[in-house]
Formats: sequence, structure tokens, C-alpha cells
Amino acid sequence: MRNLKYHEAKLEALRELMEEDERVHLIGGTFFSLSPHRLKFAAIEKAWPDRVAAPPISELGFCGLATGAAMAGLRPVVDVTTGSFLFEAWPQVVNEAANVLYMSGGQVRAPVVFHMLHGLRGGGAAQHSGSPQAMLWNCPGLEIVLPSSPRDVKGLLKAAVASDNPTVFVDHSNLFETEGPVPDGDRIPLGQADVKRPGADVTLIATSFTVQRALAVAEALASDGIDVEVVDPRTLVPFDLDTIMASVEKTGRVVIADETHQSCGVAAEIAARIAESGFDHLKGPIRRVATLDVPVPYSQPLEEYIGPSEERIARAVREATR
Amino acid sequence: MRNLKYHEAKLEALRELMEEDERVHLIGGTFFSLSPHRLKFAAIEKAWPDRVAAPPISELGFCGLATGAAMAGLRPVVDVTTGSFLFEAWPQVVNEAANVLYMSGGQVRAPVVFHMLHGLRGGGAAQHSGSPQAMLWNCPGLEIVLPSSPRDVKGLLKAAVASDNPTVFVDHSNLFETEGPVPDGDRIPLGQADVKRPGADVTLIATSFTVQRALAVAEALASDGIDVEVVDPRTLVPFDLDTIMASVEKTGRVVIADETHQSCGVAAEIAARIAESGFDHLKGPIRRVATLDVPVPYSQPLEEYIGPSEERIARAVREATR
Amino acid sequence: MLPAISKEPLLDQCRRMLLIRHFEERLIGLHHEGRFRGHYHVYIGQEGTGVPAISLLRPDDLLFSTHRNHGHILARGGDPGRLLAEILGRRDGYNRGKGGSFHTSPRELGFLQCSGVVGGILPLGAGAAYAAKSRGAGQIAVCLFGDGALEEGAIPETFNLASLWKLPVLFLCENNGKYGAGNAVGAAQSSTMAAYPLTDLPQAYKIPAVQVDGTDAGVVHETLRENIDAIRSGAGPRFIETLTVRWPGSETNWPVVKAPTTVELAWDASGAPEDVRDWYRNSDPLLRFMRELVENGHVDRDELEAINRSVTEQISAAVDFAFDSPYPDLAEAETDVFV
Amino acid sequence: MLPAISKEPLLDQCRRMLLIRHFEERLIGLHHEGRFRGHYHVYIGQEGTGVPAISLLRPDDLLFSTHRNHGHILARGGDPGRLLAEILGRRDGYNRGKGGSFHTSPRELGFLQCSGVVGGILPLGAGAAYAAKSRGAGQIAVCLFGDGALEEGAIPETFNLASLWKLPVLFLCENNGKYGAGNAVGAAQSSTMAAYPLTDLPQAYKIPAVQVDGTDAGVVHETLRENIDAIRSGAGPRFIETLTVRWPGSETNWPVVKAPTTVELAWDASGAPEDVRDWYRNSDPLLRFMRELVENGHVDRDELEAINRSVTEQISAAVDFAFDSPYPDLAEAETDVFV
Ligand SMILES: Cc1ncc(C[n+]2csc(CCOP(=O)(O)OP(=O)(O)O)c2C)c(N)n1
Ligand SMILES: Cc1ncc(C[n+]2csc(CCOP(=O)(O)OP(=O)(O)O)c2C)c(N)n1
Ligand SMILES: [Mg+2]
Ligand SMILES: [Mg+2]
Repeated sequence: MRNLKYHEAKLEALRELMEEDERVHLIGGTFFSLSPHRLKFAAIEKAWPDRVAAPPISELGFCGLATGAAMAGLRPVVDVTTGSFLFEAWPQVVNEAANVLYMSGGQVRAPVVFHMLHGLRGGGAAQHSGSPQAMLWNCPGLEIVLPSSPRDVKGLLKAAVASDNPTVFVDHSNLFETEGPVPDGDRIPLGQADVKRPGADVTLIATSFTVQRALAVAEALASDGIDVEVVDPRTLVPFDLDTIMASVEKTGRVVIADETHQSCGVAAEIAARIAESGFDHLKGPIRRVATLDVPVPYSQPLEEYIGPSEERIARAVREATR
Repeated sequence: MRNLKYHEAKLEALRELMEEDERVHLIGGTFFSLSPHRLKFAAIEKAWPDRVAAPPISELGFCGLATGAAMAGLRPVVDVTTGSFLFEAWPQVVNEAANVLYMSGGQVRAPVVFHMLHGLRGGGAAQHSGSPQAMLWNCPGLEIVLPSSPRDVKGLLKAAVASDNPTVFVDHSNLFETEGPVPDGDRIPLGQADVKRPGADVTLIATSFTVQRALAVAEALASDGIDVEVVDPRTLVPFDLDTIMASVEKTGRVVIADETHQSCGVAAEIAARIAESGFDHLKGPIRRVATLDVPVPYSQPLEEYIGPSEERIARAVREATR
Repeated sequence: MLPAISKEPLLDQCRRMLLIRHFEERLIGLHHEGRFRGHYHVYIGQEGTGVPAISLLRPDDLLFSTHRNHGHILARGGDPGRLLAEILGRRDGYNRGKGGSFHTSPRELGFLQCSGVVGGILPLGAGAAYAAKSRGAGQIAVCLFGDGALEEGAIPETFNLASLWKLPVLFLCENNGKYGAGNAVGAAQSSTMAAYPLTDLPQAYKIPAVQVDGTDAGVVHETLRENIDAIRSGAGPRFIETLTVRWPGSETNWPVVKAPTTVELAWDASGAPEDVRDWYRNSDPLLRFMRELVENGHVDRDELEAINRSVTEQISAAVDFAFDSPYPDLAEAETDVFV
Repeated sequence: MLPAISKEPLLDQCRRMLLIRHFEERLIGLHHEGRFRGHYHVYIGQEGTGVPAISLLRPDDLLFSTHRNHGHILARGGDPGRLLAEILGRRDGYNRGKGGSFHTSPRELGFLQCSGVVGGILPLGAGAAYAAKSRGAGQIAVCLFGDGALEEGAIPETFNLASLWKLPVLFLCENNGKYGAGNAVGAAQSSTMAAYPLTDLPQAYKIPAVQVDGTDAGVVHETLRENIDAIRSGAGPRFIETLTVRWPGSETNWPVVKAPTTVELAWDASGAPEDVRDWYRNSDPLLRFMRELVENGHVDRDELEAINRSVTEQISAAVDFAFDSPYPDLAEAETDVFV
């Protein structure tokens, strides 16, 4: 199997999507944010000038446009840059795209993909660090995808575009330099959690970039004799509770690490589900390591302090296994 | 103490606010939705024509306008009609109002109140039945108020306007005809949960209109010998965990009934907090009775089926006490 | 004037206008009888826009409408029984009861979304036009919406996108606020819009825009024919505003029929209550259409009576069909969230 | 031309322009040295708008700006040390390090919000104007924003509200896209805006709108003086667009100083790299201002050198101040969420 950097796997997915299906159109093009890799995207723009559109600064308008194009038969992937800017498009995403299949009684599909980079990125402050996936999980009708490895970003992006439902693809720029094996193969079905590291003592559920932190914590704690199982749901909708419950039944101890804000965040929902279905297996309280309930501060030490840092994750795992 | 209908108490609060503080301006005026009580609001418009403004259909613009007016010294109460339409104003609410105090390092306050009617209202279907409070709880910087009785709507509306923070006031039109005692007095401080009915066997936490359903269920189950304690948080932010934990320590059994969608909903967060702080007191899993994770259907039997009906609440309480 | 088409299609238009009118009047009656719940909006007074406009579309064109969609669906050939079943939340409704009045949206007729969010469909319509353009087969998208929609920021954003990308989309704005309460004649069309005439806004985005009398089906037909041809041939988006006087029955939130429509009424409105008589005499596009049909010698009043009778019979059958349809199974509540 | 004011305030404007210029050039240097992280935007090339415009405001006027706010803060008399401390995320920054570059917003100078969300401030500014109007003391609100903001739907919504309610708000649009890459001269100001000239959009909403040369501080001053007087006296909102040519150093996402600003450069740009020389000769509002000061006999070049020296010394002190300021205590992360 080849080893690729995350940004390479993502670019490869975009290229293959364009090659394989002419219904795929890209609306907006900051799939690589301000990173140097954005320059490589230019080759895609050049190869398919009629299928890559540069929209005005009108997130509401162009996310709605992409949704309408999907309803009319295309497979648009629309980029809103930062999770914070998806809020600009909120009415089209949560009132139109999410509802159309249901409201129409199954008549109309909107297979659009909304792409963005979420989370604490180093100096993004309160208005450029948004992680909208928890809010979106409260809106039925949207699939939510959170890749965390080169293999996942490729396989999940291809699956998101292939899906007949509206899908929110929430990426993280801190992952771009991560390296890992990428099979030549294809889609990773939505709704399959991935045990990123097997372990016996405690189930550490993590999402997106926090998976990488969780793996680092697991390695570090291994030398202290704590055997951590890291489980990555990979998609929130659909959600693979079975894989998670299998781990919880084995370990009886749960820590959830995620970058959305704590209240009504991703960790809250996962905690509530485990507590509902697995109450009898739990040996102690479920611990959440989420972003503190404060707007994101600009200053570096403050930003690091509020996020799900390795230090906070490690502390929670130790407490859980004590 | 006087007995008032809910709509009367709400109107009284609005009138007193206008009388007591000339910084209070009303932007938009559908505080009583399409109900006949909306006609009574006309008297307020007539008494203070310069302080009641009828905006165009521009929720984003006028919610931002109200926020800016608050930053510049007024105390605007802005009405967005239905919870679903707050989504139109999302960028101004979550990116501007919620962040300004923090982002400015404490320099600038935005004491605005966003008013709306949320939830399943009978035929509102997918686009007129929104309950944005769960999403908003994931956005630090906003106070969230959910009245459920005549006394609460008056006391909490007055407190919301007096607060120096941006506050989302989430009302429910099904409450309008509820009758109850209303003290002459004044504000109910934000952050005080209310034990709406004391009981020994199970803690039933409910919000907004669902509180009324919870009370009805509690009465019905009393005859079966199940003694239900109904606790109404009244505000999600600030959240009074102490009152709730006192109840949980007593009963050891918890059901949460709320009208937001289940995933990352209000019940998820309350469940996660109780499971964190009160794990050792719990005699069984926490049960959530939330709106099913589907867009809101129009058809009456379907709409009733997906909501936190008395039947579903009663079933959950029975299961919890079994 | 009448649309410049032959007798048969003219009578077909008349028939569809009558169908809309009787459907809505009956619907109001059913609501007053308490036979369904939920809010709804009627199209009465705007038939002179929807019927001629929609008659010009191809079967593969894509339509988007709003909360005021009943007339558009019937103008497009929708089944009044399935429309009513949807409004009643029944299983045989176009959306299987899940959408209701605002959202009834027959895909088989080319409707992709009827949104209850004011302004919500404009970005979607531009998107459907984007898809149509990428296919390049002359297909167009049509957005049917009210004057109020222009107050939403989604609309100028859409105008910009549609203009820059020359999308084949028709923006058909039905301004039912002419002489609206509180507005001076010649002043803002809506009391809450500074940009007037409304055509100033699309024009700022270099979208050709025309304002026409929406009670004159012939002018509507002619204007739309030219503009739809232009859009189809690749000229980019067009904006047409049709002006109508709001039907007095819909001035409150809950419509009331003050003068039930008859063929007779087109020639003698004296039976209508005084406060609404002027509307039926001067602002009703349907009654005008019928008068012009007779004046131009296409039909006589007896023939109109016959059409009218057949329409009312059709409505009665539709009402029976809709009420006979059961509510959906409860299991339906959990389907169609995802494909 | 120069603003029609006396020598002292003219020199004050010159001083502020130089302060902005040297602040930004130094900031770019610090970033290249890796001495702070985070994204930032510089105001170079737009000093001819911000300095004369802001000089016309009253102390109680309320200001809103964007990600490109450094120049506005310094023009208003902001302390470069506290501004830089904020950009570095330090405790002595205007926002105690919590806001950063985009959001630095000194309340004591009348700034209420600098938003990193394109278009985000316009509704807020209209709201501050609403409050000002309700107090009725001639106070106004000012929104300073870029040409790109007009692509956001929040802006037309705000134009409508401001126009309908005659709010005392100045919309000052700094169009730094003149001759921008890919745009034909005379075509769209921005490659993504169909409404051009941009003034067409506010005008559609009946907001008087003027386009002026943003490299000519005198014209900017004169135009703004008239319009601010009008707004203050209750005439409602105004829209002014100042056109500047984007500084070549900010063409990438990470700015580069290709020719450090000196007094000399105003008279001899031959030392600047060839590809940017034209900008310094013909499009730099600061160098033009200095030339005009000398041509009009207000100062000689030596006096300018003296001002320039004192400004660079001020910047050095500011840099020391900012780097000496510690990071905030971690406890600060959890304060200011609520009052
Ligand atoms: C975003 C949004 N805001 C408010 C409403 C409430 N609303 C329903 S219809 C309507 C008036 C719409 O006017 P117009 O577009 O002219 O349509 P008309 O009803 O006159 O046909 C309003 C404000 C809504 N449905 N959506
Ligand atoms: C809502 C939103 N969308 C996108 C961005 C990313 N963005 C930052 S600056 C900018 C360009 C803004 O152009 P303009 O308003 O002309 O300001 P300038 O930078 O030219 O001064 C964009 C698109 C943003 N900050 N906010
Ligand atoms: Mg209208
Ligand atoms: Mg610009």
C-alpha cells in the first residue's frame, strides 16, 4: 500500500472524482485553505475549467445554488472555506437541503457535499475557528463526515460525493501533513467507525484532528501500562454505535475527545447514547474532553488551553482508569 | 396572587418593560404569532410608536441591527417570529452577538434579546417548527431562556431584557392559554431551575411547553403510585445543575423530556452533565424523550408521533421506575 | 388583452384559472368548517400570472415556488385531488402528507421545491439553472415568488450569481401588493422595500427586468414568451414583475370568500359586498379573461358556464378523493430522512 | 489635491499616514521573522481614505471595521503599541489578546466591532445608527469595509433598513480592487460582482452614493465632509466608494514589502523594483500627499524627514512595548463570556 500525505490523498480524491463522474462540479476552491498545497489545486481548475466555479463572497447564495444544482441532477462539492462561514449559509443548509427529501415525501434528492475546514487552527480567533458539526447533528437530514487520516479523507470524500444525500464534509487543516497508508481502492462506506488503535483498558473516542492527539496520548500512556483503545466514528450521521459499544463492553470506561464546544457538542451526544445503551457496562462516569464553553480566544496560550489538548485527554484517561 | 393567562402575563411584561426603560425598543411585533392575542399588541405599538419598529423580511439585517443598537446602548427586543427563521439571522447571532464581549476583551456588551416561538405547533411542518435552542447551547456567549408558565414568562422576559448579555428568548405558542399565578413582583433571575412538582421516585426534567405535558403525566402516574418530581431548568444558559442534582440524588432515576431533536439536543447535554456529576447516584440509565431525528412532518398523526408526547413521556417514566 | 394564441389553448387557460379559483374558494370553505388544520395561502387574484406563464414552459423545465404555490401546481396540470390530499396531510398527497400546503411539490410536474422560507428558493432555482446550463439542452429553471422575497439578502446574492454566470433562470415576481394597505400609489410597492420599482434591484445586477400588469393575461403571456425564449437561447437570467391588487379575501391571515366566483360575476358584480366590488370589477384577472373571451367571440357565456360546471364537478371529485385518502402510517414518520 | 484645511491638521494627517505605513511595514517584517502567528491584512495604499475620513468624525461617533482595520485604528489616534500587542495576543492589547488582528477594536476610540466575517458589520453599524438616532444628538455610525462585502446578502438588507428608517450611517466602501488582476478597466470592479459601478447597489435602495479617487486625500476629505454633514443633519445614510489600486505587496496572502517607504521615494521611485515602481509613482496616496504638501509650500522635505523619523521612533517604542507585554493569564480564557 502506498504511503501518502493527507493533502495528497485529498487532492487525489478530488481528481478522481472529477475524472470519474462528469456530474461532479466544484464550487469554490479553497480545499487546502491558505496552505501551500492550495497551489496544487490549480491543476484541477485548469483541467476542468467548466466544472470548477469561483463564486462571489455569497455563501448563502452559492450553497443554495449547489443544493439546487444537486436537486437538478449534478453532484456539486461546494467549499465554504471555514466552518464559521457555513453559518452564513445556514438557512440553505438546514432549512432547504436537509429537509427536501423528507418534505417532498421522497420525491427530490439533493446529493450536495458542503466542504469546510473546522476548528482551532492557530490564531483563527472567535470568527474563523467554527466547528458546526454538533449543531448540524441536531438537524436531521444531513450526513456528517469527519476524516482523520489520509486513507479516510480519500475514501470518505469519494463516498460523500457518491451518496444520494446532502453531506457535510468537515475537514481540519492541522491534518494536512499527516502521513499514512492509502489503498488504491475506493470508497469507505459512511457509517463505519474505525478502531484506530486496539486496547483493553479504556475506550477513547475521538474525531477529526483530535484522533491524532488521541493516538499520541495512547502511545504515551502505554508506557504507564494503560492500554487505550482509540475509536474514530468517522461519520456522525450515520453513526456506528455498534463498533463503539463493542469497545465499551470490553473496557467499561469511556473518554470522548472532540473539538466542538462542550454543551450540546458531539461528545454530549456520544456520551448520552453510550449511557443509554451501555449503562450496565460502565464502570465509571463518561468523561468529555471538549473545547471549553467560551468563544475561541486569539492569544496562543489561551487557544491551546481551551481545546482538547493531549494533556487534557491524558488526564481524563488517567482519571477514567483510576 | 393574581391568576393570569400566559399571554396576559407576557403582554404585561412587554408593557412594563416599555414603561420602565426607554432604552427598550421592540423590533418586529409577532410576539403572539397568529393567535388572536396579537391584536392586543397593537396597543403597545400605539403607545410607543417611536419604539416599535416594523422591519422588512430581513432577519439577518434586523437581528444584526438590533445587536448593533444594543452595542450602542439600547435594550432591543427583536422578534424573528418562528425558531426556524432565526436560522436566517444565524451569522449575526452566532458570529457577532455571541462573540463581541469576549472578542473585545470585555469592552463591548450587546444586551439584545432575540425572541421567537419554537417547536411543534400543529401543521408547521419542516420549515416552521424549528427549535434552535440546542444549536445555540453549542455557541458560548448566548443566554438561553425557555419559559413554561405565566409567572415564568413575565419574570424571565423582564430578566432577559435587564441582562447585559445577548439572550435568546424561546417561547412556545401552545403555552398561550395556560393559566397560573403571577406575583406582582419582578424578575426571575436567570439560572434558577424550578421544581414544578415535588416527588420522590423519579426526576422528570422538562423544558418549555413540555413542562405542561410533564405535569400532566406526573398527575396521571400519581394514581399508579409513581411519585414524579418535575424540574424545569427555565434557562439553559446559565444552567442550574445544583437544583437538578439535588433531585437526582433523591430519586436516582432520570427522564428528560424536551422538544429539540434528539441528537445533540437539549436532553443530550442535560443527560451528559448528570452522568458526569451524578454517576454514583444513578440507579439506571437516563432516558431521553426528545423529538425524533426526522424533519418535522406536516401530517397531524405523524407530527404527534415524533414529538415528546405525554404517552412517550409516561412510557419512559414507567421504564425508569421499573 | 388575451394571449395571442388560438381558441383551444385559450379555453384551456380559462379552465385552469377557474380550477385554481374554485379550488381555493373550496379550500377556504373547508378550513372554515374546521376540516383541516395548519396555515395556508391562496392564489386568488394571481391566476393571470401563473396560468399564462406556466403554459409557456417545456415539460422538462424546473419549477420552484413558495407558500403561495397551489395556483402554480394547478396551472402546471396538477391533480387537485392529490394537492388537496397533501394539504390535508393524507397519504395520497403529492408529498405523501409530509409537506403540507406550503411544500406541496410534484416532482413529476418539474417542481423541485416549494419553500416556506421567504426567498429560500431563489438560490435553489439558480442552482437548477446551473445544472440545466451544464447539460446545455435549452432547459430553464423558473422561480415563482412574491414581492416580499426581495427583502431577503439571499435574493441579491442570487441575482449576482445568475448574472455573472449567465444562468438560464426566470425570476417571476408576483407583486400582489399594488395599492396595498398603507402604501401611497407610486411609492414603494411594499411598505418595507426602499428599492422601487422592484425592477431596480435586478437591473442593478444587469439582469433585464420588466414590470407588467398581472391582471392582463395577454400582456403577461407576451412578455414572458419573449423573455423565456431569450433565456432558453442563452441570454442569461430575466426578471419579470407582475403587478396585481391583493384579493380582499386574503387581507387577514385567514382568508374569507366574500363573493363566490361565478360566470355571472364577470358581467355583474353588484351582488358582491360593496367593499370588495371594485376588486371583482377592475382587478380580477379571471373575470377579465372571461369577458375578453366573450368580447373576442371565442365563446359565449353559456359555453363558459359549461366549463365552469365541469370545473366545479372536478373539484367535488377532488375533495372526495382527498378526504377518502387515509393518513399515512406512523412508520412513514421515520422514512425519507435519508435515501 | 490636499484637504482644504490649515497646515497643522494637514501635518497631523501626514503623520498618521506615515504611522500607518511604518506600522504595517514593520508588522510584515515581524511576521517574516516568525515573531507572531496568525493571519493578518495590511492597510498600505488606503491611507488616503482612512486618515482624512476619520479626521472628520466626532469623538462620540461609532465605528465598525473589518479584517483590514489597523489603519482605521491608527487614523483614529490608536496607540500602535496596544494595537501590536493585540496582534501578538498579549495582555496589553486593546482586547487583552483575545481578539487579535482582525478584531482589535478599541472601545475608547468609539470602535464597537471589527468583524472578520465579510459584511458582518453592516447590520451592526445600522443598529448603532438606530441607537444614535433615538438619542438624537447628531452622533453617527460609520462602517468601513471592502468592495467584496457587497457580495454578501447582509449588505443589501442593511441598505434597505438604513434607507427606510433614514439612519445616520456612513457606508464607506474602500474598493482596493481598481485594475485588480483579471479585471478589464471599466468592467466589474471585482471579478465577482455584477452590480457595477458598485454605487448602483446603494442607489437602487435610494441611498445617495458617490465614487471618488481614494489616492486623492483632498477629494476624499471634501466628499466626506459634505456627506457626513448631511448624515449628521438627518438626511439619512450615504454611501461613498473610494477607489485605490491594490498595493502590490499584498497581492499574495502573505504580504511582502518590496520597497520600504521613505520620504525620498515620493520624489524618486527608481530604487523600487521595476514591477512595483509604477504603484509608488502613481497610486500611493501617502507619497502623493507628501509631494502635495511640499508643492503647496506647507513644508519642505527636511521637515518631512523629521516627521518620518519621529514616526519610526514611535513604532520602535511600540514594538518594544508590545513584545514586553506578557501573554494573558490562562484564567483569562474563561472570563468575558458573559458580563
Ligand atoms: C424567512 C421568512 N421570514 C418570514 C416569514 C413569514 N412570512 C410568510 S409569508 C410572508 C410575506 C411574504 O410576502 P411575499 O413574498 O410578497 O408573498 P405573498 O404572501 O404576498 O404572496 C412572510 C413575512 C417566512 N415565511 N419566511
Ligand atoms: C463571510 C466570509 N466569507 C469569506 C471570508 C474570507 N475572506 C477574507 S477577506 C476576503 C476578501 C474581502 O474582500 P474585500 O471586502 O474587498 O476586502 P479587502 O480584503 O479587499 O480589503 C475574503 C473572501 C470571510 N472573512 N468572511
Ligand atoms: Mg406579496
Ligand atoms: Mg477589496
